[in-house]
Amino acid sequence: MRSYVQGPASVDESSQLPLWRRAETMDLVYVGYGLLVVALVLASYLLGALGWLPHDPQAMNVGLINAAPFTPGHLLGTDFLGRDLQARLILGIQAYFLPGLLAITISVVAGSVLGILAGYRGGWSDTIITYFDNLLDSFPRLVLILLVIASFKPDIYYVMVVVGITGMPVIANLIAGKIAFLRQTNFIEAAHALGLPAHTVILKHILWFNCRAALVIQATLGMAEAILVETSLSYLGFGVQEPTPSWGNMVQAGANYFLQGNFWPSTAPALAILATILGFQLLGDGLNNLLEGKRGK
Amino acid sequence: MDAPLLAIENLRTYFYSRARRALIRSVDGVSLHVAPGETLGIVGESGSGKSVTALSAAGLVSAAPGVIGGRIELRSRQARRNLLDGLERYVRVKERDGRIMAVEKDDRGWRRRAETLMKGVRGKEIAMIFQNPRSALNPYSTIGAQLVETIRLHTSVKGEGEARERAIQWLERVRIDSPRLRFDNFPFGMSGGMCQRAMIAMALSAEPSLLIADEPTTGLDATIQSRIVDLLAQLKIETGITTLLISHDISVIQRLADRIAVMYGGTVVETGRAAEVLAPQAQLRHPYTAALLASVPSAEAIRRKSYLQAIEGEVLDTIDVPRGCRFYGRCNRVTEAIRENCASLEPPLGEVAPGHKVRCWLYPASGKA
Amino acid sequence: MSHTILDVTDLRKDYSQRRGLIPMLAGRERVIPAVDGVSFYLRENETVGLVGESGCGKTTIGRTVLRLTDPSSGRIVFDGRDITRLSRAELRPLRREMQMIFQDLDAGLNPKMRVHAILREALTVYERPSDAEIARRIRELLEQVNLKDSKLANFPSQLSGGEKRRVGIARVLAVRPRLIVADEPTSALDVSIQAQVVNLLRDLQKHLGLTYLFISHDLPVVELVSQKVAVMYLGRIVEMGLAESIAHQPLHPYTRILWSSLADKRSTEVNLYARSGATAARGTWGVFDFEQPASGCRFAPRCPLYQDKGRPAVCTDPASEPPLRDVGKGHVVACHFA
Amino acid sequence: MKFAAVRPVSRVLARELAVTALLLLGVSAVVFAILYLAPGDPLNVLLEGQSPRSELALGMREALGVPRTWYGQYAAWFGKMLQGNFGNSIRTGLPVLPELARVGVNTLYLTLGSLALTLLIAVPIAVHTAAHGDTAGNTAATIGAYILSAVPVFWFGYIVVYVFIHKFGMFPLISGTATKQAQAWLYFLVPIFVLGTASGTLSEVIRHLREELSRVLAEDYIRTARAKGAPVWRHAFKEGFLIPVTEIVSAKIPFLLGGAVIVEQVFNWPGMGRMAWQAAQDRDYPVIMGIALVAAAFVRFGNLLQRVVFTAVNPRASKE
Repeated sequence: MRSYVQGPASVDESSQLPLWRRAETMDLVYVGYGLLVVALVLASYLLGALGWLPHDPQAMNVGLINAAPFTPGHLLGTDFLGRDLQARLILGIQAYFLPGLLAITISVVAGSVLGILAGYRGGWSDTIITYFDNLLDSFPRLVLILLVIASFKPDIYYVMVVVGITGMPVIANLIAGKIAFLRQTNFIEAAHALGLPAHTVILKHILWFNCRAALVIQATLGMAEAILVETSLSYLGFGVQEPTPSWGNMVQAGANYFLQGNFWPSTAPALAILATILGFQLLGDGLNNLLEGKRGK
Repeated sequence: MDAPLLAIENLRTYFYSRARRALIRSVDGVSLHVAPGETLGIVGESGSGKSVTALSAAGLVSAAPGVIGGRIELRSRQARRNLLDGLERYVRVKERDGRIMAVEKDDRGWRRRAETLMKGVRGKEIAMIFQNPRSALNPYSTIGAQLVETIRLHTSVKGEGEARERAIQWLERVRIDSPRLRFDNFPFGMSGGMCQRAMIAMALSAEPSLLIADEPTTGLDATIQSRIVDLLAQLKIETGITTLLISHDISVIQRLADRIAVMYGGTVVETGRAAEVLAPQAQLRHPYTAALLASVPSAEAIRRKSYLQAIEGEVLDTIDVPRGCRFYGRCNRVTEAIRENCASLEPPLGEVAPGHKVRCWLYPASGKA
Repeated sequence: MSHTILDVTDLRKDYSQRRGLIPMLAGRERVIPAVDGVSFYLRENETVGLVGESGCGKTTIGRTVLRLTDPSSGRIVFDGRDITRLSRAELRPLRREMQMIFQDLDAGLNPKMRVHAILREALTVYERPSDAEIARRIRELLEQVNLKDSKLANFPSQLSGGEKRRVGIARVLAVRPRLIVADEPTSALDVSIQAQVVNLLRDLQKHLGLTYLFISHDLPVVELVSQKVAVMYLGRIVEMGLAESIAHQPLHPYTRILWSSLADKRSTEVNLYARSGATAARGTWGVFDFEQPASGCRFAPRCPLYQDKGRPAVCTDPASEPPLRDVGKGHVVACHFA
Repeated sequence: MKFAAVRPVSRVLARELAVTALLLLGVSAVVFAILYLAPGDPLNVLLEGQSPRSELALGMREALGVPRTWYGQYAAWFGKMLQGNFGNSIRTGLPVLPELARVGVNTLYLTLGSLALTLLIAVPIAVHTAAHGDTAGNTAATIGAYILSAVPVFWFGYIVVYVFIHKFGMFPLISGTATKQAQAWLYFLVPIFVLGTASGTLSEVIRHLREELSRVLAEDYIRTARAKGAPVWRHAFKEGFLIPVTEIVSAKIPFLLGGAVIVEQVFNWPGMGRMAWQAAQDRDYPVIMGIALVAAAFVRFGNLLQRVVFTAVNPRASKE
């Protein structure tokens, strides 16, 4: 049984219901959770940057190694050297936060430029950019990153440049698609016919009015990607090195004790990764459903 | 009049606007009868509910809540049943002042029930053609394969080769030239008119009792439209098929329909024999029908380069359905004597002449009801 | 007689079908002539109707004369000025004088902008009026297109079809154009709304002295609003003349078919038995292949006259596509037998 | 009549092959650019077949015929690759290509297996959601897939390993000398299970399939199929299922190859991913270059297959 209830009949159509009341509950749950995660990450990043941590993340307490959560004094327990996990988790955000922003910036800015060239100019540029996108999509991202690491050096910023560049095609396709849609309804042609200059059409109408939501969504999903890459690399030993904490190397460091039954030191950062990536992904998908219309429509 | 082949009684099909948190009263108490062998034309503008009525009859409404009330009685030789039988078990409505304010529907339950009711009816007894034939045919399959599928599903012809011959015969009957070549064509690369012919062939090849033609000429070029109308007229003579024809184009209805129902805002406002409803000198006509006919440029208007008689205002929004007559806001024939009625009470569909009914307070017959 | 505002000579527009990088590099591109040598002119404050089936190139003409797309060859003179090869920048000041109403009701209406913002933007394309002036002009525009004030706060998605059309027209009027290309301005609207819009367009012409190139497939409406009508078939004008003569004394077989299909639909007779024989004789219409137009007269493959006359060779002679011939009173026709 | 359709398809196929070749050329150019720009002159090492620490003087290099201009170097490098010479591993000294062929099979098995598993899980969920709308069951399944997709693969691997130790009392790591035990086949399934569920592809496959299928089910021609009483799936299959599945499979190959790097590391699986990790550790660029090229070729091959299916299924594709 589903019910459909007539609301107070609104004669004035301009009084549209606010977004959150029109939305489906699941989408609101997704976005709500996502925003919570973003807020936590942001706050933790700032705490870490300012050094306001509950404990010294490097202080070892050999008497209290691999402590369980809720141990007095260590809310989230300790690792194999007796270091406070909560402090290290908060500090671990430093490893991906700024590099992730770099990757997002590269893919959003460069992807937008390519998308506009492909969609707005069309013709030659469209063909070439399509090929370029296909080319970038040919490489498994991690393999390309390993190639760069082997050839240059294992630097997270190098890696994030690669992540940013390989993230461009998605954005470019998205924007080219939006432009194609606007073209279909003769929107762009009508703007030209009126005499609006190209830069107004591109910046104001295309990017600002019609792509901003999609770009925010893609940036959100991009952050999830960046976290995935950073933690994977740290796990593989190419990212942040001990004793500086990163969620990836924390999982790796705890792994040796994992098989002996000490799950927590490895599981705590893994759950942090899980919760955060999930948060960014659900935020992206939820926003997509809210702002860009439900899937399929 | 014969017992109707299809009798729709008090059909209600509602949708729901999430954006406005409101019920869309697309079809709001429609009753129609189609006698065997006749063509009933439903004419109306967008939002009048004419297409939704047709889709409801074929059980093809996909949005929720969909059909919430009424009867659709089919009385063909093979199947006699109410296609909405037992609907009330799946739907609960809450009314206030005679107006439905909330609907509860077990959509999945009803869907399952409706599918059993429709078994052996949809496609077999009731065939349908749609507007935009190029997108209505499966682009991934040849014209021939789509016809053969229908023939093998619904007729006694089951063999592949036999069905193929039958399909080619049908392509000939809808006057597609070189049908043997067209048989292997995909809809892509065929003109809209050709696709509509194939569509008609496919619908009729099931040898149905009732053909529902939903805007069969919309989206086609003027010259092609006229050919399709010719074809439908001729097939009607050849096969004598009962047809429910839906169109916004009065001229199409005029050419093909024996009887007409004019719809506005989810209800039938006028129904009667085509010749009577559309007769140039008709007096007892719904103001909407009259205005609709007048808004098409007449030869006289063109010669004198005069203004068109437009109906002021916008097409009724079936969310904000007024309490009184649905056409009241745009009507130019409201008199002081009936104004109060028009504004507050929905007029009934009253008989103004034998077989001719009009939903308007102007006519005394309505007053009696 | 008032002066010529738009003069189009031998206009051609080819569309090339781009098929990816490889054929592009190999230089293999298919060229489809959408408009194939079309000439006509418009006098100030007059309406010329352009009719034809979909795909005949009438919309392309509209877009090309406004230089929304570049012509392949030919000459377009607007108000005494050759605009065929003007650059985008040179064209801009002229743009405000020539505007277009698109078939698509949503054209030009940014779905994310309210009506007020849409009109405001249109008013500030060429000028920087004060806020008070903008408010005054918006009120004036609303009055001109007969739209309620309350609609200013709406997004396009909250408007009905007729309202969208009115906003679209107001947006165009905001720049005070002299020539308007109206591309199927009523075809996306309901019958009862079409009449309103036709009346509105004629009112505006009267009050603002507009000139229309009225592109439509709706023959009665074209006949009603136009002084002159041009009939197009596959990229060419096949007949052109005063609206009355095109409607009542058509010479080209194609024009006759167009009008008779209308008459068929309009006829109040429901005598199907009498009709059925005639219908069968008319036969079916083949699909026309754009890439390989028939040699000679391009209408020959569908022409009843060609059939009736026993397929004369002149109709399919590759050397002689019939030119437009003047048959008096400014009536021109492209047929060997007219 | 039926054969007339064959010719354009073969022409489209030729076109797709040409596109693939062009893109592979581009792939080589990207790899070359990285090597060319990298510090430490890895390119010359590749061309000479010597380690960078060799004491060859510049003059000797020229004597050996190593070109100095970048395009000359590219041509020489590309020419060697065409002959199947991808250079020798710096660490082991073995030629790269045969080594890759040896371990590549393992990776192929891992990725294709996990792909099959992903589809096995994703398809029913997606089809059910598209056909019946959101129900409690499929919403839960979708959320489950989301969560599973966000699980870090490496940690998930440990969990599975742990479960194995305690459940089966054995250590399911493959270290070249796989022990012959009764449940040996499980050794091979575990990495596939991990990669197939937790690599982040699951939720995306579900989403893509669901969106495409919902879109197709709303098409006019599906309504026609329903109106004529024909089974809907028969009409929706090509556009709503076959095409999106091949699309998503082709699009997810690079992600799975990336995921393989980690899974192979966790399970000590002797595949290309593990080799890539080792090579990156040792800065063994001949090896990692070879892996990048082979992986890209694999991706392009998957894409080619997808285009072939699309062309064969879609009558328009062969005519456009």
